[in-house]
Amino acid sequence: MDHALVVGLHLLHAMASLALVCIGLAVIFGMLRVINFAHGEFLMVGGYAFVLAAGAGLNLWVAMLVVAPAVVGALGFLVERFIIRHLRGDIIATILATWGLSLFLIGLAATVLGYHQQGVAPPFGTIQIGSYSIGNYTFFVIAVAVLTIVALFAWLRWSRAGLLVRGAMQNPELAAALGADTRRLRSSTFVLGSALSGLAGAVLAPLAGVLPEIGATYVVKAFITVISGGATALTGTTLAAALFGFTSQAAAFLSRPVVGEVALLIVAIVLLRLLPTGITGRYFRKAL
Amino acid sequence: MTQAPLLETIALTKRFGGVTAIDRVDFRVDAGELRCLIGPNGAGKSTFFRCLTGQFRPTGGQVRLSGRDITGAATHAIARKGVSIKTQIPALFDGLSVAENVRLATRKAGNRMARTRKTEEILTITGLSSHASQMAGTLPHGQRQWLELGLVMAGSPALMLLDEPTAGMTRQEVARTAELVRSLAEDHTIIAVEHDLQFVQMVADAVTVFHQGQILAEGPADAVLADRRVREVYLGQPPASDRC
Amino acid sequence: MNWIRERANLLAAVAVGSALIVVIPAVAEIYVLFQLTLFLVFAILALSLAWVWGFGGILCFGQSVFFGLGGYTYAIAVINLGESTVPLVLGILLPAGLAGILGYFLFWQRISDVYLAVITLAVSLIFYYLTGASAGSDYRIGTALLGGYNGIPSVPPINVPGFPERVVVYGDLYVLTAIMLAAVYGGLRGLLATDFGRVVVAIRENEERAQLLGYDVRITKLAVFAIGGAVAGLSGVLFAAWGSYVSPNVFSMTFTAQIIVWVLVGGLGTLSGAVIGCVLVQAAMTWLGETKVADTNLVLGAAFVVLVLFARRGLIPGTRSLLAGLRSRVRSAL
Amino acid sequence: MLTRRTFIEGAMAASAVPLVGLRSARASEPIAVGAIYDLSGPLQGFGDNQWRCAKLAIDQINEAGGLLGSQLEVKLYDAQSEMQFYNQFANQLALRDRVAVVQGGLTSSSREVIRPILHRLHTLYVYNTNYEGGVCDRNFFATGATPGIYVDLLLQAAADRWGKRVYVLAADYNYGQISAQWIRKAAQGLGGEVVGEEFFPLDVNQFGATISRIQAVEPDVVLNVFVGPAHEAFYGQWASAGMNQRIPMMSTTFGGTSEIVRMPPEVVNGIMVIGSYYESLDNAFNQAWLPDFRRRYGTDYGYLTDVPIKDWYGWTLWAEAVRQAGTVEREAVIEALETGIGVDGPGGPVSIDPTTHHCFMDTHLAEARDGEFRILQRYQGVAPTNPAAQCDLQARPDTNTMFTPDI
Repeated sequence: MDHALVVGLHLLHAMASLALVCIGLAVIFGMLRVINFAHGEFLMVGGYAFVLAAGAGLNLWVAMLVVAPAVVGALGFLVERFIIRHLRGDIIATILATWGLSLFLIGLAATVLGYHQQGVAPPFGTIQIGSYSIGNYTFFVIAVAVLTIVALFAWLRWSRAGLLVRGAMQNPELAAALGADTRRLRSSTFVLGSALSGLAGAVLAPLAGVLPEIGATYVVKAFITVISGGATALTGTTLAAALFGFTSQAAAFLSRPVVGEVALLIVAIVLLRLLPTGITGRYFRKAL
Repeated sequence: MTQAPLLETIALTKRFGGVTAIDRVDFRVDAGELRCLIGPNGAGKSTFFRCLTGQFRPTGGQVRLSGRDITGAATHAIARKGVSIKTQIPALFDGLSVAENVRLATRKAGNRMARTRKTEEILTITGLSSHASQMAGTLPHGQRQWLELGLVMAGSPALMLLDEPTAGMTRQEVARTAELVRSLAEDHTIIAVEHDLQFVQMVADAVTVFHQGQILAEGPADAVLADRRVREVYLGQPPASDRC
Repeated sequence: MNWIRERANLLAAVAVGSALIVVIPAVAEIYVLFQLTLFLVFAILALSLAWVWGFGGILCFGQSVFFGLGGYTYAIAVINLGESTVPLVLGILLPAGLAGILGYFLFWQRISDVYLAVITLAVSLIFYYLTGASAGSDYRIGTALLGGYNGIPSVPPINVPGFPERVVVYGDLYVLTAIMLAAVYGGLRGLLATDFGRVVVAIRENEERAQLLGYDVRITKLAVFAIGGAVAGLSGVLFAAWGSYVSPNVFSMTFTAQIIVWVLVGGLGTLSGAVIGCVLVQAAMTWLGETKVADTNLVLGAAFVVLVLFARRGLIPGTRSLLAGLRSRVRSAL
Repeated sequence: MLTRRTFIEGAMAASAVPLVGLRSARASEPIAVGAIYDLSGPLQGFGDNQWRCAKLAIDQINEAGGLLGSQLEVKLYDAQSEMQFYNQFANQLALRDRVAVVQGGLTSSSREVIRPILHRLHTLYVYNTNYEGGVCDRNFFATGATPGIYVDLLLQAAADRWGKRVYVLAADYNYGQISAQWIRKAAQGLGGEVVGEEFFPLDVNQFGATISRIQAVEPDVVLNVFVGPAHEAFYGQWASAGMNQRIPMMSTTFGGTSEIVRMPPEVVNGIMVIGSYYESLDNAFNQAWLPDFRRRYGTDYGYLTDVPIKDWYGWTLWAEAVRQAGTVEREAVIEALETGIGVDGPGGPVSIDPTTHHCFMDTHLAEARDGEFRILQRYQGVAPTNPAAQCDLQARPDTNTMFTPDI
């Protein structure tokens, strides 16, 4: 019984972590169709921003929930303004540019911040479940993931800006004709996605540590998950993250970790073969 | 029992989600016929065509070509059975030259020599010989239409489907196209979707009217165009010839 | 006019080819040849992606699968057999076969661009994890230990067919590789000039129109993909022979992305661009590794961003349009 | 197979030996030496400090007047954590730069790329990293320790303190696999038991499942052989579950990339490690050496443990052999090294074992405590493992292989 509960919590945590890793990309790729290869490095910058701010004596929660998203949001603003905007949706140019950006950020972090940045320990204590103990931080990660997704849903569904974003996703010309400033809209969506990546990077930092190359661990899974999610970015990504997080963690429980990694990829391949337009390509068409 | 018609659909149906675009359509065209499909926008004409070519998989019903069931067959397989289409917006290989475009359509002609001959022949008929090495993507609209007609002709198809062959053409070009279509009709079976009623009158033997995914009327051109219901359906729509 | 230009292109290709195969090995030092060999091996790999993506329109993020499989196949087979002819052929056929199977899986269900990219990437990573998990003496094929992340060391070199003791290394391997590169380049060019090649390009230009003309897009793409797999496999074989090792790194995301970058830097939709882009990027990385002017990632990353902002379509198309612009300006001035 | 190998070596020898062999160390002309380190890419965290230690040794040699009256001129290459560059640069060092010795490399794959090349091209190679052991090649010297020694000492220490039921977490990597075999053997020898064993691909950073399995098994001690940055995530997750207060943790790899200063003390305090060097060593040599290091490189380098420090030993040992031989010529230097030459250093005296070309060295048991390693015990002059005397380069100098220890 204790065991089942603990396994359940770990599964939830794996799903939540994956969702956090993906959420910023879901906004940037899912809504703007911008393939951001530097997504992993956005997470990395978020992690560093958090760790540096906390190391400088700032309150832990301010550093994690305010500083990291703000820094990466600002980075996103610059990237959109000086690179992405000039590529005008050219997918190939975007791949090359964001790949370059990814290398650049890794190099910058390695040169400026180096490999010796002190990390931050996971705050909170632990709770005891029978003979098992689980860090309360696990619950925090799950909570942040759920709240972020819910907030994003609510924003898209009910706010005027959310409506505009949805409109612009469907038909940019029409949205422009209706008076929306699509340029600003794209810019702020990109910033939002970046800020969410920053948040995710910070929240995961105490458990994953920060290093210049940490992004590589995230970016592939994030892309596979978001793309498998299909056309409706948010619903799709949430479902895909849940499915993949569950699969890989369950496989890791039943067998070895490498089986977990491979299981995730196989599920993704089979899924895309069966539903060639992603999870939400066929179902959940009306979702967000 | 006479010989099977060249093309026949039986209760052909296509639904998109909750929308029924084609609703149990029974339709037949005999070999050698030149049939026009008319109807307001959204009546299902183009969807109907796409079901015939295999670009859409019908939700229900059957498509038969010379009596053989081709429902749900792959597009290229249907094309090889002799169904060729000129699409509404000309679909060309923009990055290839005009001559290469035509040559690609001559796969039925046989060996290299025969293909080259056929290509030259088509270029002459469509008046594009002088543009042979130009990139198709750089052609003006009218010539794009002609090039695509050329692609359709080059395959010597048993059945030609023409989706708005005169869209965007000047009066003069429309007349020339009508002439071309009439001459093609001498040895081909043709189904043409057209808004331009003048064109329809110029070329068609018979007309089928689509409305809300169903056949509203069918018969000789003059009789159908005089039909009250048909006029009602078209009411409020500007005559197609003035649209551009 | 056109005729002259085509002749000129052909002449230029022959000139570059013979310089590569005859002149360079006669004048260059052995370590330079050794380094150039790697560039040319990678150039073959770049050609395979340029073909599959630039001409076949297949956005493949897993070209490294075929490269790596070629390398592993060669390594395992040559360690077992001790003679390189059969391993070399296997190293080309197996990747081509895998590409065929994968192609059947992908093209028979209409899977669009990004999904295809994700599936091929996922396949690549599966290979990465599985070969990575093969450490220890339990994982062996014949006498070849797979070695996990360390890979397979001490892979014997290619030999003259039938003469296991006459090995092809250093200068000889360079000449062999240069000939292979020229053959692959010429072969793909020739293929593009045939009716099959035209259909390939036609499908890239307008898949639906090609279908409507009766071309089976699936089988054509399958053929393109399998040819690309074979070429990548050949490159992998040469890579394993060049370095006497092969490791799971060839299946990694970094490596697979590198291939994409080569092709994009040179310019998508050209064959020569892929070769030039690959050689330039590799030479830059080697130079940075030697001189340590600055962090490699930092410099390369910045260079890519600048390249995209100022020569969007890659170097070759960018240079071409620049030259065309100059030419017309000169002409109008005259 | 045999004919082929002899042929290659013959061919290479014919082309390369005269070039390399003729190089003499005339005074005033600098001696070229080669270094390959990962100064960018994922292994930069290791490579930076390896190079700092190597450069310190070279600078010290040069400042003291050089070798045989000549300065050392180091040809440094950044392999960017990519195997293909090891291959390229090793060839370049041997064929173009014609260096007297090549040192460097970190991963076993990089070593196995370099080693055959340099063997073929008759250029001496010194490898300065802890590795799985077993290389037996006359042209090759290793200053790193092999896991056999380390796990024996660690498990003994664990048995003294906590118990003999050990849970093993290792990288799914040759080093991890072979370490795990040694651990099984050592546990058996002590009458203990391996109660769990898990292997992780290098980029796994989710350890929830593992941690709860450990909780279910309740071992006396957990011993990890993690490799690479992704695995570092383990410590945070372990501490987050409160396990660092419950089950003792030991590691043969922790500390190699300055983890001790990068990770919060409340996460890593108490981890028991083993190695030849920690900054906190209070021997006289280190008292002078460490300040010298800091004077040159500042304090921004992280924290030195035995992986980077071995590069200092490697260069210093080679220089000592050159002095003894009176030439940089390879054969003479090998013979000098094979006299069992030794040097004193920050981690204590180190000397070459002529039989295996590995080293005798002092080894220290230590514990992570508040950003520092507290030394618990010193083992003097620990010998390299050589199970069943597989490798004997004195008796069989033509050996050129990598033995898999029969454990």
